[in-house]
Amino acid sequence: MDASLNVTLEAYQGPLDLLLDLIRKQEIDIYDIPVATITAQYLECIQHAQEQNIDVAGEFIYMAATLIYIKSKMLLPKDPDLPAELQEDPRVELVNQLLEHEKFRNAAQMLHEKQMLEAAAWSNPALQEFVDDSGEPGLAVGLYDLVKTFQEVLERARTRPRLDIEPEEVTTVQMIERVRDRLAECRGGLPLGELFAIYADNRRNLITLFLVILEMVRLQAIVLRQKEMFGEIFLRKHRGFNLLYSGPLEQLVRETSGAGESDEEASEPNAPAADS
Amino acid sequence: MDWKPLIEAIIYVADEPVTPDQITNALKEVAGENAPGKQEVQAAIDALLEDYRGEARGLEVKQVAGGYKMATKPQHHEAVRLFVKSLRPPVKLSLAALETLAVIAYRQPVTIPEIQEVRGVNAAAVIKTLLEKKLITTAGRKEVMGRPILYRTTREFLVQFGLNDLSELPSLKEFEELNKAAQTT
Amino acid sequence: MDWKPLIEAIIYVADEPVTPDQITNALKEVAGENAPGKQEVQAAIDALLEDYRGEARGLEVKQVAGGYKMATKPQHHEAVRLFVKSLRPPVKLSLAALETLAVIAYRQPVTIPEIQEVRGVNAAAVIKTLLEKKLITTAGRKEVMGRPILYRTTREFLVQFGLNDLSELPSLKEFEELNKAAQTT
Repeated sequence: MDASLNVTLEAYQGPLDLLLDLIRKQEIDIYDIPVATITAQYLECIQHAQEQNIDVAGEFIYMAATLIYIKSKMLLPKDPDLPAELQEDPRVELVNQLLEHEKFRNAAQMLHEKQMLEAAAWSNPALQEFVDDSGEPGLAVGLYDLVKTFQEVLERARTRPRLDIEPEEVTTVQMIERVRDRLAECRGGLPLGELFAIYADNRRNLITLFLVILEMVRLQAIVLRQKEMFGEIFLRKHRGFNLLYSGPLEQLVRETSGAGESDEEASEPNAPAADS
Repeated sequence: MDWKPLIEAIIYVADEPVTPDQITNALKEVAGENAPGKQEVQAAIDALLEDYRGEARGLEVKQVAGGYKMATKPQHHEAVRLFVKSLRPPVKLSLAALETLAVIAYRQPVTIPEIQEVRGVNAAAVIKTLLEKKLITTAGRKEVMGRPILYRTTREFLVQFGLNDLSELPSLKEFEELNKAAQTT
Repeated sequence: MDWKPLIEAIIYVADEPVTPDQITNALKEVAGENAPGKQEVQAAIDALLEDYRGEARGLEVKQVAGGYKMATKPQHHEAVRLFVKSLRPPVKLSLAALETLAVIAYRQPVTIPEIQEVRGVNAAAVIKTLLEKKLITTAGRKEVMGRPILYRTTREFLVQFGLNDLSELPSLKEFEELNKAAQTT
């Protein structure tokens, strides 16, 4: 290869880049590429890279094959029956691709310049002085964030150590505390279904939760409301709600009912049986 | 040379009031020997203040704590506040909310326990936020124990994320390919 | 009434380019019946732009992404940089990323296979970078086999590159002529 070309493969984005550079540096007419010469130079570049143990990407090899294919096609005799203007030039497709690529290479250069110019200007909005901090902190997100986040969640779920523990069995008192605290945080009504979704994670807890809700109704700590038939049932605080905070819950439950059958702490030998 | 434009740019950009000394030093670094002396700087600052005085300008340069600072004129504060309020804020979601939304989007219809299974944390509070922002809605109940409520994304969700329908959600496989390609290069 | 001072204050305060519509609406809230119409607002904006033009000012009001934005004039960059400690690092993009961005900007909405055709190399890794920098976003799917995702540039792209809208991009034809000119010289 012409030593003055001095082309190293790493400097190129891809085969089109390399090819374009070979053509432009030698001031070759792009519409009349001497395919044999260019192919030889191109192959030499790749060979040179391989000698230096540089991984040559598949795209470069593919382009080499394309060039050799074009070269061989050009050696074929022309169809004598076809008029000259209908003779297909095997180089046309590659030339169009090169020209297209060059346009975008120039466009990239233009974008680079615009960006440099833009980066040279500073903005200092005084917005902060006028924003009240009522908005919750958060991120402005787009679709890409959504997908990426889901991927991260799945990845975390995959790598999360799994502890296979027996399902937690919640006592009546603990269950009352949970329902009470959840309801306390809640301004309006709490959908019953949500409570079951969260706390009834096994059959035993399902029964405990059910009994606890009945118990709380009986204590007039809550009321249950259903707006329409088969509609969602809502829990709401009732006048006895504060009673739930007034003292140890064991006392309250024991005095009033025997729902404590699943309540190990409360079921001491002398505790009243569940026959009230 | 007229130093006023440069001084204007410096005062505009600074978050804190800028003292004449700071300006003089900065100009020394930029202009070297040709830099203006302290008096020259002060004269330029005074001229700048004069430019901003008067009803024709919505901004002012004021002297605060021994330095100079740019600000909107007090008489426009009310209007500016109204403008800032009217800006439509972008979709703001906490990371927890975004995670939950992502799980719902890809697994819908889905129940709270199922979401928690994937995320490993309680999701109930975040569900409420997403319901309020109308990004998700209920979709009946799942016929399993406790008949938990099912959730799905809404039309508003599609609008906010620029989707025509759910089939336009990129598949995880498609994004994995982007990730893989990014790692190998 | 002269609305220019108020408009100046609003543009100064906003962290995103402000559109004439936003300004008109904000003034409606402030002034009610006396508020200026759209044309009057535009005239005031134009007068404001004129005020900021010329060497005597260190700041400029420019039209970006369909709105107006205040910034220092680029020629004061060095001096200003000395002053700002927390440098907002400009988005640095590789040549590969810029080329891919150029293809997307001119051919949008466009799929990855289509981008690769022009660039002759795999574009997936670069797409990921551009998505992360929010310079591009997805734009549905193309209704061809495999329903590949379409990509387009964002408003952030316009802001980062100081473009008012996509029509401000020089036509590809101009680049062709550039090539021809380079060849003949």
